Amino acid sequence: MSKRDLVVNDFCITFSTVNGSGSATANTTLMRALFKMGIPVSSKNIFPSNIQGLPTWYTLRLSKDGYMGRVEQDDIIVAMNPATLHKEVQYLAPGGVLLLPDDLNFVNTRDDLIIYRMPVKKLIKDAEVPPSLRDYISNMVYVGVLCFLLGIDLDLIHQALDFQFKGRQKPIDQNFHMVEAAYVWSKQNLEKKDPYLVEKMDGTDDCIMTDGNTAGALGSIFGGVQFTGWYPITPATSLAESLIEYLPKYRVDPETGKDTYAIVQSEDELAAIGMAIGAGWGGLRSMTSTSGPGLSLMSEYIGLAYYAEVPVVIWDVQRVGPSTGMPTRTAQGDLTQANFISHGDKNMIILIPGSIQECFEFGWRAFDIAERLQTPVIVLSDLDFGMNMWTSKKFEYPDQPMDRGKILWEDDMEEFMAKHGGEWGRYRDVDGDGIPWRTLPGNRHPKSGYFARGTSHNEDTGYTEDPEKWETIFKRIANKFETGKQYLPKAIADESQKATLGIIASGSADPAVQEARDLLAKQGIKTDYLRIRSLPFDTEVEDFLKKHEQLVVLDINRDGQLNQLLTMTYPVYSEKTTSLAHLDGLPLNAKWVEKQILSLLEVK
Amino acid sequence: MSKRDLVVNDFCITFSTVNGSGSATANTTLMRALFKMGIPVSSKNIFPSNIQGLPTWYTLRLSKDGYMGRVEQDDIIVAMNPATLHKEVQYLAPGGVLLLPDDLNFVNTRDDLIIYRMPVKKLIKDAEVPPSLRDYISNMVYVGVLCFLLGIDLDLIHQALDFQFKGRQKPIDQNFHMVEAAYVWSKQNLEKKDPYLVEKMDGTDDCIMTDGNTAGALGSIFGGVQFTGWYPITPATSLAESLIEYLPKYRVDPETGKDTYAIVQSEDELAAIGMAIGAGWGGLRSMTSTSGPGLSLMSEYIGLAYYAEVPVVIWDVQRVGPSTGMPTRTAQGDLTQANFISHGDKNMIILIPGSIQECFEFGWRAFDIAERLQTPVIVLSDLDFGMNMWTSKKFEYPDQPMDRGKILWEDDMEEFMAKHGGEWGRYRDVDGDGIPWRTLPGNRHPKSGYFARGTSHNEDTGYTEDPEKWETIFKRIANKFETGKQYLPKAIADESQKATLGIIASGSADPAVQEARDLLAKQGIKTDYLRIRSLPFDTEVEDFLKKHEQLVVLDINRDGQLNQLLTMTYPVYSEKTTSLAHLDGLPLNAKWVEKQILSLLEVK
Amino acid sequence: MATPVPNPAIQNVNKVGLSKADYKGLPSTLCQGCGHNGIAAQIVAACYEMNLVPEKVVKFSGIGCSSKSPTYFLGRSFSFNGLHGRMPSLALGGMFADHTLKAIGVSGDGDTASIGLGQFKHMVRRNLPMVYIVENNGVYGLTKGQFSATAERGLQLKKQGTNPYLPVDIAMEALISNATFIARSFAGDPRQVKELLKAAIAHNGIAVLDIISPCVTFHNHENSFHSYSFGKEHEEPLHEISYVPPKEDITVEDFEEGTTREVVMHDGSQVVLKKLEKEYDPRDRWQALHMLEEAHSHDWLVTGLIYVDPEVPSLFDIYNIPATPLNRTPNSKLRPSHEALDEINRLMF
Amino acid sequence: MATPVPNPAIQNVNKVGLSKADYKGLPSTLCQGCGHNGIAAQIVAACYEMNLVPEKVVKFSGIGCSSKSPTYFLGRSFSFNGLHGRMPSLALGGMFADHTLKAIGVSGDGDTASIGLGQFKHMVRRNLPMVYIVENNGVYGLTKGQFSATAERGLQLKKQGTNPYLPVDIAMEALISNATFIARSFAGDPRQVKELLKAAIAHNGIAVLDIISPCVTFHNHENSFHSYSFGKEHEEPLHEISYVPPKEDITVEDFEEGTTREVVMHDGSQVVLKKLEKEYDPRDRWQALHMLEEAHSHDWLVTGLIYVDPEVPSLFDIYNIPATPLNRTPNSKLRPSHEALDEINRLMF
Ligand SMILES: Cc1ncc(C[n+]2csc(CCOP(=O)(O)OP(=O)(O)O)c2C)c(N)n1
Ligand SMILES: Cc1ncc(C[n+]2csc(CCOP(=O)(O)OP(=O)(O)O)c2C)c(N)n1
Ligand code: SF4
Ligand code: SF4
Ligand SMILES: [Mg+2]
Ligand SMILES: [Mg+2]
Repeated sequence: MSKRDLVVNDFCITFSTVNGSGSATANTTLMRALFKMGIPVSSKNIFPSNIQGLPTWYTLRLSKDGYMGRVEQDDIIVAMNPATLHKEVQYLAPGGVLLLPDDLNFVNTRDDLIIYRMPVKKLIKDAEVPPSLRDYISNMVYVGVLCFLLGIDLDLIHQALDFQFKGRQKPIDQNFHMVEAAYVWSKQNLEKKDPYLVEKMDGTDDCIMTDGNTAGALGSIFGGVQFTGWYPITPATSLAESLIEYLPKYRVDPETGKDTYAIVQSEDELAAIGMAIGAGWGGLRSMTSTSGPGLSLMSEYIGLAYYAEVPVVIWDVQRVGPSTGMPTRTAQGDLTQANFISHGDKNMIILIPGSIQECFEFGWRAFDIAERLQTPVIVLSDLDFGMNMWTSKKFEYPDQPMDRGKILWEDDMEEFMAKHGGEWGRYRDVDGDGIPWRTLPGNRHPKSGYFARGTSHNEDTGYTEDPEKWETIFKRIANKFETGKQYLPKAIADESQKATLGIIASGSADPAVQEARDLLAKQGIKTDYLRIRSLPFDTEVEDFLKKHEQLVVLDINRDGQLNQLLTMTYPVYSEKTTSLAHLDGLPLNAKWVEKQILSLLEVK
Repeated sequence: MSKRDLVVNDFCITFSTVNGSGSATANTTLMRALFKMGIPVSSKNIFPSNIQGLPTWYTLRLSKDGYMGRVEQDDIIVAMNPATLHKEVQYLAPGGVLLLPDDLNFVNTRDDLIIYRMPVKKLIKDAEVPPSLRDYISNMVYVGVLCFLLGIDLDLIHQALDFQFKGRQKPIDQNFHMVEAAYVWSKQNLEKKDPYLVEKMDGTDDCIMTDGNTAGALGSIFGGVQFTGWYPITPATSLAESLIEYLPKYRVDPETGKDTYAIVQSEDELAAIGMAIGAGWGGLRSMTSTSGPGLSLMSEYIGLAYYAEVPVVIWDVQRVGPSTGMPTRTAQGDLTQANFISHGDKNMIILIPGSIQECFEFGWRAFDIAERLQTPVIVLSDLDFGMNMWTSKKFEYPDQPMDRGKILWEDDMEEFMAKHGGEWGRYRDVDGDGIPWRTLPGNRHPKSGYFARGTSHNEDTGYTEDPEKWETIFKRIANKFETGKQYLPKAIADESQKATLGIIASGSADPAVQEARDLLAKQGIKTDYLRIRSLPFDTEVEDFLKKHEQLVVLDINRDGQLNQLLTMTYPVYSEKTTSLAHLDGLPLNAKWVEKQILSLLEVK
Repeated sequence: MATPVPNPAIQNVNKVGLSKADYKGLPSTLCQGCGHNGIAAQIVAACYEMNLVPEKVVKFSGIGCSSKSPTYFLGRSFSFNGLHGRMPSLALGGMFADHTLKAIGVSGDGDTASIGLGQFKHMVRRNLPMVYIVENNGVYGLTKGQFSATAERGLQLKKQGTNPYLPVDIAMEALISNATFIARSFAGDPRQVKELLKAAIAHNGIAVLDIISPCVTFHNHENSFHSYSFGKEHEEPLHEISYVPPKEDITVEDFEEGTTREVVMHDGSQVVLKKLEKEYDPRDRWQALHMLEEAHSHDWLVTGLIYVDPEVPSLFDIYNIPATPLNRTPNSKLRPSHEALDEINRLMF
Repeated sequence: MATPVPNPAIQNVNKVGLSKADYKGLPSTLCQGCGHNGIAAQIVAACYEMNLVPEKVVKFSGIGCSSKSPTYFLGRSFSFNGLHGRMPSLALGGMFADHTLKAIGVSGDGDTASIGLGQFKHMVRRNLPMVYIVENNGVYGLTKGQFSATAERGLQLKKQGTNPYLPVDIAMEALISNATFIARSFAGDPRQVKELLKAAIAHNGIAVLDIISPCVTFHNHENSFHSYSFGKEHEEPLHEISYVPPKEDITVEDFEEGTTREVVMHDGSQVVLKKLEKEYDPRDRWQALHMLEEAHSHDWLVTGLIYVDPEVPSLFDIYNIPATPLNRTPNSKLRPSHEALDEINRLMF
């Protein structure tokens, strides 16, 4: 094979297994080794909503250019699950590689494939692994074979295993020996016929490898989270579980040995949000994490927090709805619900991280915003970010001190009252920005107490049905969101190509869009790009809309929800805008985006 | 006073009392008498969210032209509550009338008022009413005085009391004697100085007097409601309570003596909607009624019904939100929530009755639509319709037989399968309209059973995570709503004035808009009018938008929610559209609408 | 329409002419060894032996591994797999459509005792006729191992730490909500599970079955209340039950220690109790309370029929609904006449 | 900052220098004669006599006439009037902000036993330190007279017909959810209400007070369990309680029929019980269960301190939180260091 036919650091491997078979260790070990080689690598885990025995696909994408989006075609497939083999073969690229156990019954219907058979049973037998661990460790066979085929240094595998098992020698050895044996066997028995190779590079300098739920949890910890009420739900569970894991490490007060936080697993989502709102009202940096069905259950309570002006952060790690839908598939389908959640008029602040790094950043920033504006902040992540492993830029230390917003303790009270004619009222707009000053329970100042409520109230929290008083509060709150826009992460525009075509997207649609733009650029098609990071939209969004002759809005949902909200807010640009919405449970891929845009341009 | 200064059948009386004081009987007695005289009359009850002792205002509007909207100014005020007297006086029109008990301390700050003092205490004492009934019956004093002042025949009062007390002589007599006594006293002691008079007319032929919740309940009964799960909440409670009242009268099977319906008061709204959906799935015409907070709690379940394709009718009698807000005030604030309720993409059918008669009509029609389309139907009424008494056109008997949609019983199954290759699948689109055929539990055909679920399923209800199968179902459902538009009540356009200005409104905004149009017409300003009656919008809405040079959309909420949804759907017309949104808890009034439109035209 | 008729030519069929295969569902997708699988198998067996017609059964469930169970039995029956913790309301509404059906609900401990406690208790209070099975493993299986409200105090889970709360006792909850049938069993004891299921099926009213059903994947520590190892040891069978179908009407009047006692079910069928050591009368609410409280203080796992009262009117007995299912009411009986509307219009004043 | 200091010059002040007026709220907007009003008055009295500082109390409620009560007492305290049936979660979160506060929650029977049953039971299970008062009238007052879940069977209401269900017994529910303090009283017996309130305030853990509080407007039939007329007749006081503040430490060891018995509260204060006819030990869970079950079968209204266990760790004892309120934690302790993030970045692989 000539050098120029080789494919180096730019291909895709899918591991097809059944869930519960323990392949995760093998797959992440490989991923870690590749990461260590400096190759940008990302994974997509397509798993069923059950615990054991159903088909699972784990895809590793190596991309020297740093692309992280899902790809439709696989270059290499490691087929461990006979039940789905026929399907996998369809997804193999022309000339692709199929690795399969030698006892797997397979009738090849394609003549372009390169097939390697692995003597899994024999190798594991020779390795004398305890019977209870056999199934688990047999996955290491394909690790060894791939190391040979792709050229991965076994040392790196050892390092990865060492990390995985936190230095415990026994499992490291057991697994590593299996890898070695498979490697040796491959070397002796396989002839490499395929073009896929890996090489060291410097694509992961300053990078880490992690998932969005871990990032969100750590971001929250650096945001000073003090209270979490949560209820398990896929794919949000690991966010709260990461809090449970990391908080004891980083948030025990060294002086007192006491926790500076509390986590409560509640009985359901109504209670989770109720607790979080109670704590937010009490002055704690408070959050909950959930997914679609949980968000729906939180509707009533979120309205209370909005109207009683209680800061609280709600992570919605989206999965495919409506209803229970596909709990283990990704979507951006909760956007319009989040925007219009709860009865009556309201304003919602929505943050949409567009990378793992931003999951961390919005983790802390959400608290600043919630406390500054005294209102719920919904962070819309999704399963693709939340549960998949990504190569990401390192987490960055918050570049701003914590903004606790307008809080009055005992002494502040005195000062405040001295300045304001001896008076304070919980919902008075003394600063003209729509944001009142709040006190917290436990404040011993005899004038600090107030009566929070979801019922109509005047500026001093008294119940009222007076139309004018109602309107005063209600309009002030609306105003708060106007002046509050300055605190939100701005949409990011890349207008470097000075294009007439502008693409708009958000969240986990980003990687596919980035890649699609490059694909288009190669064909001479210029695009500008605006990545929305928060709602309500601000001027930079309108600027972008105004500037471009043609606009495309990408959505990972059926109804084009981001486009719906943009249209509602900026209808005048809708005529030049096309909604590209797609939902099938899988992360967006660049090829699809490219194709859609190309066909759009053709039509024009 | 010269004849031409008289004001006949065209004024407004407000009774200011405290709630729980029993003034309702007096007020409705007067209203009934006026109705009997053929005078179009409507009432607005502005009451607090408590049970006893707080200020309440009950306004009777007499309008020879049939206007039913709220008016800002009162012509006559009956002031029984000293606590609010100072306020009432502000609302009196120039030269207005004030009736007050003679022992009420009142310093008059206006010189234009006509004041009559009533010896309430004395009259009640003379009447020898049992002490426990005194407070209650003393309200009849102002009835008697008004009868004298306005010229209401005491006979009509007697008829009204007879109706009220269902012929029971004792309370009729007790109350009537008081009225008489007051009348006699007035005749002897009062000199009429004001211009307000009533006269018989023919404005209530073919009319009834009722409220929207009663109408909705009766409409549901004529729609064949079989199951109601409900939970009390103001202002929806009386809808379910009307079902409890009327169902036993009209829906007991005369053959068996058995009920053809069941009503369950549930433990909360999650259970109410759950029950209703269970029953709808089981094949019953099933409904629930609630208000904002309850609707929020139903979010998750509504998504299940949408995706499992279960017919169910949800009445949301709107009050002022967000949160608990003002439970006894009216609003149209749940529109966007209803449209985007529940997580994930979905389509919602929303019906918005625009009159009491339509509350009845949509009561039965909602079931036809829900069953035809196998989906939740949300009926958005509000407190103004739901709890106020209106003069309305008579209820009309349904002009269509019940449409039970596509249901297969045992024999149908056989037929169906014979036609369709021996197969049936719950979610197969055999007719190409997106609406599949359903079977009902209890069907004994061994192929009729299926597995309903909120999880992703294929056409035969099997669980699937297959992207294509997911999309098949999901796009078919979207299509169902496209073809389903034909079953929805069309928006009604009045283009008789051939105007360039088009007004769009819905629901209880209608009476104020109707009146405002006449006010504008008198000033030479022509308007066309489109009343939206359902969502999703259909072509007639777009036609209207297209046709008019200038558009105004009226909303009884803060954010202009109807306008938001119109904008989202038809953005190209937004440039010529102005949102007129107003929310202070009170029904819309024509003067405000007129003023807004005038100032809009001035600006232009 | 094809109602199955007994075909004597076919072997291994029951009195309604169906073979056991007619009661099966799809193959399980739960973990191997999951207690829930065994319960599904016993539901199949019980329904077969009770001669139920699958079309006369309707299945309900919430969300969880347990709540997937209806997929694995009675594939021909109607079924509704609803929302997490909110199955009771769905079932109540569904059963009003055809109250002549037999309802079988399957839930988990998270589904019933955590998120669903309110709906569970209110359903019990209404005496909805339904076999309500809680496949109780003290853990959230489907979301991979968090504490449920029935997790015992001190239980340790991998990612969650130690559970500080006392468990919710489902049988006790049912009892004080005036359930009319309460039993507890253990998925590892298929015979008892089946017999209790049969008794529950025969009961006209809510029949709560709290079946300890170990989660092999996330909750199988040696010291756990809900795991097999513990269950087998600490289980203390209260009495043995064997179900006697209506046709073979056996009544045992005499009832002393070591002998049997019948409880007549509402449909005329009977449950035969075989007493073990203790004198135990499941019709005595007070004794049931006593027994549960004692078990509570001793950390015992007592199985058997804990309480039954076949006399209490069920939800549908309280309502004045017709014998024919409501969902078969002809339209003509649903829309009142023109005259009725005229009368109403006259009344609206 | 102005902490109130005792001013001996002012008469009628308590040990923290406050007069009763300092414990008052706004004038009631409830109906005249509503049982809830009396309870609010006793809360004022109890807090005054217990020398609570209003700023150290935080009030919570749901939605209902009852849930409006916090408006009518302790006007200086922080308060959160939350959502219908979901106050427990709100209170739990709020109390984590400052667990040194005394929480007083007021709910109704609809709020607690209908919509709120799940949250109520889970709150109890967690032993959240809070005085949780149910103003129990068996009816939905604010929505004008529908059955709540504590309405007795057979009750007739104007628009609703006859209630077919057995009532939820709030004390029993609390007991089997392992509440650590359970009492029942009657709004018409202000003295007992006050004494029980004082005992509840002194308790460190959940203190459930089920106070029968007649709705004069919608639920005052002569035959009703919750109305005054009935209450006064059928009420059967279990024992009298008088609260002894910590400073006057009286201990009575001897305890026989007709004498008194002390239960030592967590904060060192004591509740003195005066036994009536029956021997009753409120520390005996079994006896409590027995007594409630007996009352249940006799349709009795038993008042008094039903159960208390001052030893059980409260929710906040279980958590490793600092003595200083969490909401006073300085920002510096909330954001980990740069080094910590470096370490984390190294670990992310
Ligand atoms: C509203 C909602 N919240 C959370 C979830 C996620 N969820 C699915 S199953 C489950 C717990 C199931 O536990 P259990 O009922 O004990 O069943 P098991 O899996 O143990 O059999 C949870 C929390 C959900 N589906 N819906
Ligand atoms: C989610 C929701 N559903 C319904 C209501 C309407 N609602 C207000 S108070 C109430 C019942 C209150 O009953 P209870 O708790 O017994 O209090 P009471 O008025 O009898 O003191 C209801 C149903 C509401 N506010 N919120
Ligand atoms: S995870 Fe546990 S409960 Fe779920 S299927 Fe596996 S063993 Fe059963
Ligand atoms: S309605 Fe009943 S509960 Fe409400 S304030 Fe009046 S008496 Fe009290
Ligand atoms: Mg479980
Ligand atoms: Mg009540």
